[in-house]
Amino acid sequence: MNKILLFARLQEKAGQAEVELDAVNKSIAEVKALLKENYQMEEIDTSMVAVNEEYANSDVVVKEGDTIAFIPPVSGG
Amino acid sequence: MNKILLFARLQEKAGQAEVELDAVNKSIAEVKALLKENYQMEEIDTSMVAVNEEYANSDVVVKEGDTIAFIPPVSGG
Amino acid sequence: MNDKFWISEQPLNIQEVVDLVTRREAGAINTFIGTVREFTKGKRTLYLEYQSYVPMAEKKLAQIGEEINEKWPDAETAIAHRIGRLDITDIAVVIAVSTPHRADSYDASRYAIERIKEIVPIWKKEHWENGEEWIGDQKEQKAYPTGHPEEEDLT
Amino acid sequence: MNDKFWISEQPLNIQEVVDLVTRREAGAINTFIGTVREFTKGKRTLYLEYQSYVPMAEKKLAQIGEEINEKWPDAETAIAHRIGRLDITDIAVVIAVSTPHRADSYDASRYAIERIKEIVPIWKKEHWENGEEWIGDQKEQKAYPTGHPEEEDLT
Repeated sequence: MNKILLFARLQEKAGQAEVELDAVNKSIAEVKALLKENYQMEEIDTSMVAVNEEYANSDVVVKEGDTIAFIPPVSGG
Repeated sequence: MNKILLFARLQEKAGQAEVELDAVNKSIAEVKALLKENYQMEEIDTSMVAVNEEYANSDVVVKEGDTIAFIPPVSGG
Repeated sequence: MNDKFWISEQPLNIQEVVDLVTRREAGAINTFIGTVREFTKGKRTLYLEYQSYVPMAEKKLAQIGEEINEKWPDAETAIAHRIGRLDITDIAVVIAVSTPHRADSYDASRYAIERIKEIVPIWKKEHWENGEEWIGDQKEQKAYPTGHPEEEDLT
Repeated sequence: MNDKFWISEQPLNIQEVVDLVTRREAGAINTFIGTVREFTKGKRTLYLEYQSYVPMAEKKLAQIGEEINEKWPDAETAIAHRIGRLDITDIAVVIAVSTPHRADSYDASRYAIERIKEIVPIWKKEHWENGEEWIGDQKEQKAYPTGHPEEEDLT
């Protein structure tokens, strides 16, 4: 199983900060597609993705226990 | 009479921070020459001069009561 | 909380951040303080809400410190970013960079704020009298992700 | 002492200077803090002694604030400079500039420190283990007024 973290607008749209999902052996691109479908979150397309707190490309394959975070365009500072 | 203020190395060389001098109707250039002669202060040549707390050119003529300050190259900050 | 790079829910203390980079080798400390501005393009902000992916954000702040040391090996950097609700004039971020000479302190400090706006997972929600919105994509100066992006000022 | 531009014989308080420029219109505050560095070109400084023509220096600091407002009309500036004996890491100068947006705060703050080194009547005497000397002409990076000028770092 994997923990999926959502922030900012994505979090509000999903109505939760965290989703449990089995994404093992799926690519980040596949996980994106899955979430986009399940939650109607077009914003996912313009979000970056972090696996275990580090930015990851779409072709990275998820392993058991990985934490996946969707990072909408940031606005700190 | 006029008050002449000296700072930094000029002050140390003169052994005093302040000199009383009658510089009325003299130009700043003349006051410079006078001080240079009386105190062997070649550094006067590379100093700026302020009259009444404002930078002044060599051709400015001193009036009664003016305060003249010799400003060696500054090094604040 | 990292020793020199952290996210805080409490008000930030400028002196505390500066103290972390003060040292005998440095003659210059540049500090950038980001505060909550009331008006952006004529629109009045009531308050801001900052959210962060805290452990990753602290790592990314530390990474910015490392990037600075690659570019300016003599620099020492500390960065604190506040999250939660912030009112007008509250401090959102404090960056302090010390270097032996002043030019580098300005350049490295500027580099830090630009990188924060690029890579650190922190989000700002603006609350106005008539609505609220998560702001994003500040480097391109537009609000995200409305259909037709509204121009947003950079802090 | 001017309200926002002053010379002090007491230790400077960064927060106090920042408070003077904090306001609802500003989203950015850049602060430059000049500290006493131990080594300059391998030569060890024990302490510094700053002297100033105080009333004129305060006027010139205020003039720098006016010059900044000509170039950056939205900026608010405060500058404090300490005089007397300063030890290593002590703060000699604190500049704070607030602006609506960050780029201007950096540029205006940098402008301020450069102008201080040009026009404000403050002098620094370096005390080393084997001597002492009034430093001058920092913009040209040489000590003044020795016969053969020694290279001096800019702070």
